[in-house]
Amino acid sequence: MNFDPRFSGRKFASVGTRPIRPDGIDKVTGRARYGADFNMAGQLVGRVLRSPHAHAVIKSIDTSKAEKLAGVKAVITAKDLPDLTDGDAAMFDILDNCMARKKALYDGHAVAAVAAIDARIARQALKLIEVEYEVLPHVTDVDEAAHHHAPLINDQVFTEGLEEKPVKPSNITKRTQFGHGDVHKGFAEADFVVERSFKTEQTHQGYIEPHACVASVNPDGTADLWVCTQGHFVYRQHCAQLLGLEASKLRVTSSEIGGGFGGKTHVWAEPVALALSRKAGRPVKLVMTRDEVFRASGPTSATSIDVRIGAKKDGTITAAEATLRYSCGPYAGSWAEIGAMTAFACYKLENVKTVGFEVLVNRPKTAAYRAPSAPMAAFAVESAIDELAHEIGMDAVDFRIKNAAQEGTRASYGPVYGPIGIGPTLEAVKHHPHMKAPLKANQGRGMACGFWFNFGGQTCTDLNIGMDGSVSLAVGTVDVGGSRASLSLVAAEELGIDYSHVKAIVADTSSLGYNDMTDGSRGTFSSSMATISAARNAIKILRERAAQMWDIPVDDVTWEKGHAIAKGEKYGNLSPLSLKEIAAKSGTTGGPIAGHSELVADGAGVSFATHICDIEVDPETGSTRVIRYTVVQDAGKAVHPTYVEGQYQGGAAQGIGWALNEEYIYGKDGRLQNAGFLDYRIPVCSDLPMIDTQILEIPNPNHPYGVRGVGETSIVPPLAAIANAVSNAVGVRMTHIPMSPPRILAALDAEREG
Amino acid sequence: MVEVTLWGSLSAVAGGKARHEIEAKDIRELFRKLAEQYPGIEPWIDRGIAVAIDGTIYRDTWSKELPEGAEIFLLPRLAGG
Amino acid sequence: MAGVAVSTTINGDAVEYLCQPDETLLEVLRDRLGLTGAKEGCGTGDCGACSVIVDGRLVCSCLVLGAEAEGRKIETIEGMAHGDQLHPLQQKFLEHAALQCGVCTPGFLIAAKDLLAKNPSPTEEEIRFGLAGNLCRCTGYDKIVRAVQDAANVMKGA
Amino acid sequence: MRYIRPLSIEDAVGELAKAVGPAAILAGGSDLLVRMKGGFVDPELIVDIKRIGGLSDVTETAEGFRIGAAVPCAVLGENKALKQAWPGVVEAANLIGSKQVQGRCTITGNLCNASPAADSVPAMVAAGARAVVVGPSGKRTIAVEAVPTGPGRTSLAKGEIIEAILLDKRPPHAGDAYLRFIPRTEMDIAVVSAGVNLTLDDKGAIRSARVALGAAAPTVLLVEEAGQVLVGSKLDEDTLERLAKICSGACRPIDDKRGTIEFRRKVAGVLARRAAAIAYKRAGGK
Repeated sequence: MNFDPRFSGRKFASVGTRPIRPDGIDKVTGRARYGADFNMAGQLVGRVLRSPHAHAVIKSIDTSKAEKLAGVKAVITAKDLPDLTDGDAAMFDILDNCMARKKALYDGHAVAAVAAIDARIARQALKLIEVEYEVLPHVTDVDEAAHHHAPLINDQVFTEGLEEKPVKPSNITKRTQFGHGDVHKGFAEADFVVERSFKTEQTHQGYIEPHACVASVNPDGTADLWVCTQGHFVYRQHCAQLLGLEASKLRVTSSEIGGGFGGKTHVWAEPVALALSRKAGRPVKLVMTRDEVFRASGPTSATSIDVRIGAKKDGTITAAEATLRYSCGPYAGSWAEIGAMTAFACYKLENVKTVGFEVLVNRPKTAAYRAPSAPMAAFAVESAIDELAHEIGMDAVDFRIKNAAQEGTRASYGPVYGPIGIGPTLEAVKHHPHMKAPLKANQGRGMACGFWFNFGGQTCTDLNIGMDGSVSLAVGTVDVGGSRASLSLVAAEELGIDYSHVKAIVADTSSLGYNDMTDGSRGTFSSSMATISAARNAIKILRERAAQMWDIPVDDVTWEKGHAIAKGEKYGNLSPLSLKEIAAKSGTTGGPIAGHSELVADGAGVSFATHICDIEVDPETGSTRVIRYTVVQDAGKAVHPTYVEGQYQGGAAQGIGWALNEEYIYGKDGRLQNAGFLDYRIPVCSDLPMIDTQILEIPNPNHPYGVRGVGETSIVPPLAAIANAVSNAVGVRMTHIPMSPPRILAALDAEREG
Repeated sequence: MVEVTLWGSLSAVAGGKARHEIEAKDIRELFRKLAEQYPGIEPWIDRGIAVAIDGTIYRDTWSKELPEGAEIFLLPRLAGG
Repeated sequence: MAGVAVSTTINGDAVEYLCQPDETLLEVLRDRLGLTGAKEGCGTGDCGACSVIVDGRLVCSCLVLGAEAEGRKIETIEGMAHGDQLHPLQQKFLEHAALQCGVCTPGFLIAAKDLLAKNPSPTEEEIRFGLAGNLCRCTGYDKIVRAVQDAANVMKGA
Repeated sequence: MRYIRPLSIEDAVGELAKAVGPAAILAGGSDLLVRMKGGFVDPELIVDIKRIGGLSDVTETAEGFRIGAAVPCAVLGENKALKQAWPGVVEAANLIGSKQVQGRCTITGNLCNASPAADSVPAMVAAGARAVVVGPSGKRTIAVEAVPTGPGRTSLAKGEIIEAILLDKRPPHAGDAYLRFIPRTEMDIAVVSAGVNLTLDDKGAIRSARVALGAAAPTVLLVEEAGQVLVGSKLDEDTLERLAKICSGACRPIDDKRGTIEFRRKVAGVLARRAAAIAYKRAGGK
């Protein structure tokens, strides 16, 4: 492949416009089909039995009564999902999470499942399954779990990454460290040092569509899976491996997806549905209830973070240090590691050190959630940065500008930055009218910065040109929020045709080559690169066909604005051939015209954002209200600016919910107490103001159009921005997220009592 | 010859040494030579290592050439949302 | 369990079905009648994704029994457009990109239709409180509110 | 399971009285269906009372208002006369759930669900509302606060149905108000709440007062001492402070997922004070 991904400044005709998305009409008429909207003939209803205990040995499971119930067609336990992971520890964890083997590791852990002719019988059957548990002591709090007296979740875990291999097992699976310079020396040079500890509670991605799939396994080993997922190719790999199927025989179709935010990046119920179908010999539909979604899917880490930052009187940061403990659920993860990498990524630091500890707890397996691990680290660091600016007597924005990373800065996580947007977002914030707007009593303004890496990855795209000149674009990247529109714009741009002639779809796993999932803000970045590459390949063929039609050498044919042009004076009498004209003749010039692309889109540009918010606090009740909110973020290049704004606004709203009210609440019994939208409080429409956005475009040098990912960074700054605003409003520094009214009121009372 | 820096945890596997001079033309060769020298690194490579070449992160393009004198930094491969 | 025979009107069409006494209207719409536009986001009336209008009242169809629909008039998302003519709210949701994943969209459209029927000129605050029973996790509501404001203006002019 | 739709209250009472297994009354269903879905109840008989004559009406009588047991809360908000007479009760009823839930839920259901956090109940108790109970042994009228006996439990006997809620006709210079605390702006269950109902004399001094707190104890709390402290006052700062203190002191709250004991105590006082100020203004006080 000789595709050149480098940025070239160019004028755009389609990219940067705001047309209606191609999948929109089905979504406003109710016709779009999501995970639970698909049915197959003879389909059964699958239901999962879940552990009521946070930590228990599964001594026995008797399914005989359930199997005898009329209408029950299959009952499965872990025995029906034997371990085929062959030493792949990460896959084994996924398998064990799908169906508990020896122990139930959290409230909601699946222990058995049934398939029956209807939901009523399936529910009855679950009640007939007898599970004998030996309840074990449990631990759900991240700090308690890290303590050496804590109940052990897995006695085979010996902390990795320590200088000496530990002799005793613990709940800390791994220690990681990043940084450079000498923090001791740096702190010695500091005139001011701020040191604080922070906690954040566990949150859920909160997608409105519960996990849902329809699985159908045939006796010959072929199978179909219809599922809402962020990556159907990844789901195919997982399911094929866990069920011992051949990947090419398992066709996975990605339904429309009703939100994922990282929570639909690995399998949960799908292998269970396939195993039920295999046993029953009929298709099985498995849809999680909202209660199951909260208890058994998704959440992000709960964290406990210590931060120490020192600076000179002139505002230069001399040293920065953080210790981060992140909960992983009961399985090993790398969540603290990401937190440790992102914590100080916004700043130019001579001396920096971060240490991360991955901590096992009896909670659901931690999953990625939009810029996973970064918001909590940013909450701690950006709160301390604000406090330090205050102590020095500098403006919070100026202090950040003075210390902001720039091109050539060594990032706190290691490499040296190319062109980046932290400085420009800070300058934009400094001059934003929001910063000068007056505030009333009990209102405060806060701001904070955020960073995310952005990913690229394996991508596959087919671009087919119909004989009428219209273009079908088949992509392997799941569209979570409008990428079919942006990719159609890119195809139109590259081919030089109108957007309305391009129709993009997400192809199933049997129609395209492997494609990574939509995570890490990679959707538009990587698939637009593959689309550009596919379009360029198609243009090569279009030029060849035009050359044939004119009977001239292909080297004399160029492509401009949707037309083949014969260059040179000798072809003066040849009027340009449009894509449509070339397509019409394709049957006689060599057959269908298509462009394909299989590539690894590497070189995703890192992303920075700075947010401003105004918060009003009711000092008598601790109640907060978001008065005004502004997001400034670098997009590299906004392909469809409206959907870029949408990503900024959506991430900010999720961050606001996290900052103020969202949290997993566990009882002393280790059971989740708020597994529903009533008491897991995501923001409602009346909780939020309009969310203003400002898109900056600092081109990514590693993308032809300069595109960076935009999906995740917007959730990183809000926690700290709101904490800083609350501090500026009522003078208390909130160190525990969410800043729920009882926590704010308690902090205010403590302050008032001196 | 390129100078490669390993992040904290990986350098622990490489005898506590963060900086390494290695003769490698691309990422594939770099990984091979590192694994030859420090067998403990192999499982880390299997789990996924990202390579920053002059600040740009590559996760999967093992054929990526390492320009002479380039700044090479190894990082863990991450999950996203 | 004895089935309940129900005669009702859905989007103007006479419909008859047999359902179980504990079956919700949402289950009937989705699983018996193939009207999958209403979604189950929670099943407990907390997300609004299953919103329909029954006899002029906005309700969560997950909190209505199928049996209760006897003799009622039900409006669902599938009946919102007139033939090939989208309702102004549908059109404005598209133009404003008031949807990302789109799974909450049918519920929002039905709720917004009910809101504008009762209050043709809502303020931003009235829109926000009027739609507070519908959860959206993607948009931050900004573009939804703008789309409803714009649709209200168009509908007043019509 | 059986679903029936009786046309008379006698039929409904008869069916409930002779039911062998667990039976449930269905009006708005916004509590019942959630409990069924969660597997907390599994009734053998569901009695839908919405087609019973009169149960879906709000009627204004010489004595006041009669609110049928099946009247959705949204209808209360649309009734101008009721809203003018009892704005606190109506605003409390209109705080339950979302617009969608408003189209279904009823204040009678809210009362019979017997949640300590029910929004309409403190407002009704402050208002001195009464419930008309029909049962196998006839009809009786009881104070609303006599209905809930503990979380999820009521004083109603087998076969009994609340047919209507009665609210008195208002004397001049009267006003009521209800405030609750929730972490969001909508869609939450009250963490703590307060209903206040006042009548003033011609000079603007409080003649009578009732104060009720929600989510502050296992059942709604009618805080008589709080009412007494208001009587005779014109709601000066000092009186408001005493009111707040009495209400905070009267609370017997719990720590749970929605709030802490400390928080509920404090905020109960704050809300009582604020609700009293609103009620006073509504009553024409200055």
